[in-house]
Amino acid sequence: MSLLEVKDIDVHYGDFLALRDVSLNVEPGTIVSLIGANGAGKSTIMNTICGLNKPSKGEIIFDGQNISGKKPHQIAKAGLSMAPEGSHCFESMTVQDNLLMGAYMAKGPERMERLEGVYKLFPILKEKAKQQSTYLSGGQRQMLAIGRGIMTQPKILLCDEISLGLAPVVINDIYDKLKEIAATGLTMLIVEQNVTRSLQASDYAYVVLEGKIVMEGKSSELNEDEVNDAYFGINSFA
Amino acid sequence: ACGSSSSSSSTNEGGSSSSSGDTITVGVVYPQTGALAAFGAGTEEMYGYAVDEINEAGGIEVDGTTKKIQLVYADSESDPTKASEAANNLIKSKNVDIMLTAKTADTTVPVAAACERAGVLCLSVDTPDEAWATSDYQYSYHAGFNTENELNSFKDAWDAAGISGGKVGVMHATDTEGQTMINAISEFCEANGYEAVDPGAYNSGDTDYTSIINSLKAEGCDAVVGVMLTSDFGTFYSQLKSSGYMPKVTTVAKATLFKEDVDAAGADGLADGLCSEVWWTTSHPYVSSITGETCEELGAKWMELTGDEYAPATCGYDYANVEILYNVLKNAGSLNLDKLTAACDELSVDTVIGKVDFNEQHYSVQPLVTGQWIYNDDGSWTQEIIANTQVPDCPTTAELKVTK
Amino acid sequence: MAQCIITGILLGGLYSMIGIGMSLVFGIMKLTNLAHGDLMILGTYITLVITRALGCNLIISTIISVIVMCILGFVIQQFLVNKVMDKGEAPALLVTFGLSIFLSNLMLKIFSADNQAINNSLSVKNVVSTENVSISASYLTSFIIAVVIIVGLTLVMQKTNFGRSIRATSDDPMAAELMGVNTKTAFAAAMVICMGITAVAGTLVGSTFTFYPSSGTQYLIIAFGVVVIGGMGSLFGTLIGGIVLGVAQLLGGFVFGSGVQMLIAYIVLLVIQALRPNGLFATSAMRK
Amino acid sequence: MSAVLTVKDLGISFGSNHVLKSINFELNENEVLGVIGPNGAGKTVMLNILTGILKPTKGTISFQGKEISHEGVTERCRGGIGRTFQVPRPFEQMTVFENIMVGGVFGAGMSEAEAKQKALEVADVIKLDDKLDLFAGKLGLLDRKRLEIGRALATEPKILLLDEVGGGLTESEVGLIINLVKEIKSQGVSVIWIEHIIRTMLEGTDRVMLLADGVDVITGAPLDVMNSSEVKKVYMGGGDDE
Amino acid sequence: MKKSKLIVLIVILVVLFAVIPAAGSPNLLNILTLMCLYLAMSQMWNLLGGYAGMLSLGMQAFIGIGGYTLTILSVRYGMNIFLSIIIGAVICALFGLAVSPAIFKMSGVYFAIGTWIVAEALNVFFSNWKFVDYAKDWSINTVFGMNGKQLYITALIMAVLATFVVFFLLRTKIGLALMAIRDSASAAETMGVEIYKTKLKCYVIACFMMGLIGGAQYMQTAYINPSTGFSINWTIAMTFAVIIGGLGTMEGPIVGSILYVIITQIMYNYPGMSNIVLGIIAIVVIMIAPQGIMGTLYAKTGFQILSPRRSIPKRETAKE
Ligand SMILES: Nc1ncnc2c1ncn2[C@@H]1O[C@H](COP(=O)(O)OP(=O)(O)OP(=O)(O)O)[C@@H](O)[C@H]1O
Ligand SMILES: Nc1ncnc2c1ncn2[C@@H]1O[C@H](COP(=O)(O)OP(=O)(O)OP(=O)(O)O)[C@@H](O)[C@H]1O
Ligand SMILES: CC(C)C[C@H](N)C(=O)O
Ligand SMILES: [Mg+2]
Ligand SMILES: [Mg+2]
Repeated sequence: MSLLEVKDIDVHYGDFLALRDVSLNVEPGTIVSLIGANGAGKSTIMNTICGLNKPSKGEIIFDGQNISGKKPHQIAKAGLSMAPEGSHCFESMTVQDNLLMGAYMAKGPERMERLEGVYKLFPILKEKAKQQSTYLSGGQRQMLAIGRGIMTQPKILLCDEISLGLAPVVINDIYDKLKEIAATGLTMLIVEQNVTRSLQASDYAYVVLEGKIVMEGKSSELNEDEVNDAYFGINSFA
Repeated sequence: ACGSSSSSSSTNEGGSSSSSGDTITVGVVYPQTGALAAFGAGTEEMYGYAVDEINEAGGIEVDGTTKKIQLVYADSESDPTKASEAANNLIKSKNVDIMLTAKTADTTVPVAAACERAGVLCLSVDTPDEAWATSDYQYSYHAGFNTENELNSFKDAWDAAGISGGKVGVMHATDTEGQTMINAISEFCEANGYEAVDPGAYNSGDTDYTSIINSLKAEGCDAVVGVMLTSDFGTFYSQLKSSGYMPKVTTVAKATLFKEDVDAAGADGLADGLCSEVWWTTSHPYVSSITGETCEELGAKWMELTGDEYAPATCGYDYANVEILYNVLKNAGSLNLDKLTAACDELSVDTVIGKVDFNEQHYSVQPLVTGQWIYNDDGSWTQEIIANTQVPDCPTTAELKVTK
Repeated sequence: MAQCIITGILLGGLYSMIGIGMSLVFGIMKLTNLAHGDLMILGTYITLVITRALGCNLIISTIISVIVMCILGFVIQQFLVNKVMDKGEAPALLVTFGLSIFLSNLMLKIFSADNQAINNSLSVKNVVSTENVSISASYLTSFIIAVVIIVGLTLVMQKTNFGRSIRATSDDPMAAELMGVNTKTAFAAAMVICMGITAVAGTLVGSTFTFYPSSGTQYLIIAFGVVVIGGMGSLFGTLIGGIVLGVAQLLGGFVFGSGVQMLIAYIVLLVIQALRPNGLFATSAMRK
Repeated sequence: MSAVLTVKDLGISFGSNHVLKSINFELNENEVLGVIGPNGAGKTVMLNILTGILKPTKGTISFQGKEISHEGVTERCRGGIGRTFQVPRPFEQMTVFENIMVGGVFGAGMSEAEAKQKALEVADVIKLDDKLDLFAGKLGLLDRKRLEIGRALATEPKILLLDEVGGGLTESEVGLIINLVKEIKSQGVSVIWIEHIIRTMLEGTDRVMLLADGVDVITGAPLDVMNSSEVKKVYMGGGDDE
Repeated sequence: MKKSKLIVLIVILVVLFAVIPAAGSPNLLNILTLMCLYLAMSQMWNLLGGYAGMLSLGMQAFIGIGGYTLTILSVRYGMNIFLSIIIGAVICALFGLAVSPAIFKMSGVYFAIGTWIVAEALNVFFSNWKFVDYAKDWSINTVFGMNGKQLYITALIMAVLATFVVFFLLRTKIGLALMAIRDSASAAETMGVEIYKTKLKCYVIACFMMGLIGGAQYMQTAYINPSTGFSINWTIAMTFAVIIGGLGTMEGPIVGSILYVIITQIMYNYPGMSNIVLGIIAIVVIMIAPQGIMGTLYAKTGFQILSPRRSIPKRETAKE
């Protein structure tokens, strides 16, 4: 059974229909990626799953539970966490407090364990543990956001624009680590701009174009060029 | 937008009574709400009562026809700017023939200013004369006590406390009344064998009086005299008490005209023994120039109309303001402004607040007696009259009690 | 001089009590609460009315007042502030502004304009009384309560999960939701705490000073002074802000005469502001 | 080739954090200098120093032969240093057109009429000519990045500082940005371009500088730098693909 | 085309307002005078709060200075009242300039509070200043001679002047700079906008105008003391008018101040309710229309008469 099932959802921003009949499945223990051009609706999908947007049609089943229409914090409690696009650090708090917020729902000692885990993944964050997060560089913030997501120890982790602004070395690192984490059973839904990397990192991929899923398949079986074509649709640029 | 504003004004006009009819429209601006609302309590009852007496007796003959008086009230909201707007509004939308106003300089001065501009006769009470006389008035007249009377009434208390020749600390705010007092007091003290100590002015609303109290303490003042707002006084007096130092007698104007105010000054009868000037009591030996009622009777009427348990000084002054109106109208026999002012200038009439006779500066000086607040065992307050030099026929009720 | 400094510091404690609620509301909800002073006076009146009506002990009536104010805080948060919080600075400001004029005039209707004082014996007692120095019992009490509340609240905010959740909500409600924080509840909790503290401050003010329904404005400006000196949102800053203001006022009165004591306090405030535009202990860095 | 911008021994510390220790480089006329470096290397900080937002603790910056370290933000902008922000900061409640006009009026000191013409020109360059009357707050990411560049262009800069303008864009969009930068360069503007996208470094720049540990580790032709062991070590991570 | 229509509209309005004194009752005149004065004040407050991002709670400082200058110069030194208020305005501008180094360090809510504190400090200062006879109540008897018509015309001039100042200011570079600063100060700065200078210009202009309007207001009030001159109530009225009408729109202050005066006029008949009602209205309007009446109208319909938006010129060359 799928861990996360999105069934035929529509999402509106005012009059604007941002998503149309979007359906997707995430099997437990897999990494699923969303691919699409800017404005295709990837973030909208992610946000809707998290409860930040309300679908006007369709339903979202997570872990056997219908979560559509629930509040984000209720969904988070059910075990679904997201590292949002643009990192969204708690600016006035220290790096460590930011991470501890991730473990908001956990018990004391467990929190510290998880903290150590994240520090191992991103050593730089340990260095900056006592620093206010406003002063982090763009990439460090991204790490903090992912780290915070991991801290929640969710059943599924959503990462929007996971590698935005990261140095290649860090990206490689993160993908390596993600695989490690996935191996422990964490399920992930990620958005990644880079098609090659996206297909490499994931087990399954969906291509989003103008609010619709236009292509899907096992990542290993998808052809990169076809994906590229699908992803641009009728090429309106240039 | 224009449309709506003109429609709102036309309703006002529709509601207004024109002076050409058989009534004389008299505006009354006083604080119905706001910090001074306590002053305003009972105003409408008393003014209304007095005017009813006039109307029931047939009204007043002006310009050849006998007219009744109609009062229209407006709220100053205890704010001088609003008082000015309210007066303007009455003048413009209700076409008032004469304006009455009362209850502190914050009301009477801006209303007088508005009337001066509009050319409307303005009669007022309830403000110390000097505080009211901020300008050379043409159309405004006032009856109140002056600083000299005030200080004399206080001196009676000091004398009674047996501190002749002692030091008197002066609590004065930066406002007109405070300044008037501090300007007058040195000379007054010198003339009467006291020594005035100026611990510096304070601003109304200040939260802390430490430096003032320190000066009073350092100088070892035997008495404290002042003109203070109730709230300032309450805060000051509890700080004075907690400083561990108390003068033998404290005489404060303005702050404790009403029982509610003494109570507010502090816990468990903190203000016990406080002396204040008393403008009017039900025992004053005066009678109404309209009906011959005594002050006693007026006080009873007040209690009946308002349900209060005692009649404060404003009772007499409210009534007196209408009395003055009555006499001015009667003497002028006209609503013509020149005739009205001439009648004011020549006015000399015995009212429930004593003889009213406007001087060159358009004000009349009324006498005061000295009162002391006594905190009773059951938690109630009594104001004893401890000196009556200015109104010898008003009986004293007790000897001064010295504070410890 | 010594008297002035000691009294100034103690008065500062009371001032910081007045400021805490405003500072927290700003720190957490980014809301400049123009109704703060009036809410505090409302708390004062509630204490007063209960003391008078039930004739009960001041502590008990303060507790009741705190409870009532907490409930009111919840209501205000749910029905007023929550609805406009995300609409920008001006709308939220106006709502509290509307609340302010509404409240002060409503109190005027209900409680009349009479001056009032909460009867308690502290206000006229002193703890120390020598030739040169006397310490007022009510000032000292206020100071101690302020310190206790500030220390306690700081610990809660810094060290507990609850405190972190409130700070997180204040920084980024969306992200906090994603972490599983019910932000509506967090804001409501914060408002409730603020109002509770404000009720205590109200009682202290009412038993130290004479008050009336429109006293709110006077204390609003003191609260403002305290928090801008200390830095909006900083609890420790509130204490320091209060003390700076108190001492500046008292020393100003001592040196230049009491008429200008507030002028001196204001000037000190403006100078501190000019030198440290975000207050002495501004927490959150400037954004955008 | 002469240097428009010379940076000598530039350093900055935040408390005990010595973010930049000693940076030395020259930007030549009509050159695109790529800057790479690990996250937190201080690239954005360097831009902030160059534009005057941060004050360096040491070092000198000469722009067109003139020492500008003491100049303020606006002065440098008017002098010809334009920049974009890593996270775009459009004037959200102004239209795209007005956004660009601001650059012209204040950065280039034009009259409003001139600035309007300039805005039209710039809009063509950044391909926002069809969205001129849209409020900038409503733009998508690519358009925001374009607008960032457009506003900077309208100030008629001699050098343009780009901070991750390609970040978060798709590959084809990155291609568009590369072309855009080329076009800008062809108009005689020198560019410093911070980016984590390898392709932009290889295709879009004339030289690349690696920033790490607070110093400029290596500067040179794009391909050489990207293949250098230093870059492999601190940036690419063990010589992975790409 | 559009511009000429606008000018016609304005001319009609001005003529209309100018002929009212001949036709209207004294009461209407009085109400219009108040509207004009509040309009002028709110327009200035809006210039700072709505356009320059400087929400001020201290504009009463300038009303007070304006009023006091009128009082002292005309009552004590017998100076012409109009000359007095102009000098008052100049003093306000200078005072604004003098305090700007301190208060311009502050931003946002700190600025709002800082300005209020300045006004409060002035209140205390004037109360302790011998030159103005401490906190004495002044009757401004030099303006007693002005009749309703003169007052109205003065107020009308203030309203028109204030509106035009804002209108034209927003069409200069300052207007563009202000919008940019409001949206992102740091970006504006790197775009060459001199934040400090721009804000200072606006501030000093607003101070000058406020002084002028303060003087005109006190011709109407004819009574001053420090606590009324420097009362926060002035700013409360302006804030109310602007935010109800629509912050950051030119029509907002107009609609807002008209409403404000109408409401207070109606409320004269219900003593003690006026402020309760104003409070409720403020809350309800913001709940329903957070942008204020004109702001919401604009957001919904795009309706705006006096828009400071820059128009996009027609392209000379047709684009393919
Ligand atoms: N809050 C919003 N209000 C209105 N429209 C929105 C909003 N958020 C997104 N949109 C629109 O919805 C569409 C999908 O946006 P979304 O952010 O989901 O795209 P995306 O695929 O995540 O793009 P990117 O790669 O730029 O992050 C876009 O056209 C965008 O303009
Ligand atoms: N104002 C500041 N106070 C303290 N530290 C700061 C400040 N600004 C930046 N830093 C620190 O300086 C370092 C460099 O930051 P910078 O933003 O320049 O990195 P970057 O090279 O742009 O990284 P990225 O590629 O991730 O954007 C970071 O470690 C950051 O924490
Ligand atoms: C939640 C915040 C207002 C707390 C504040 N940062 C403090 O000083 O503890
Ligand atoms: Mg996205
Ligand atoms: Mg960076």
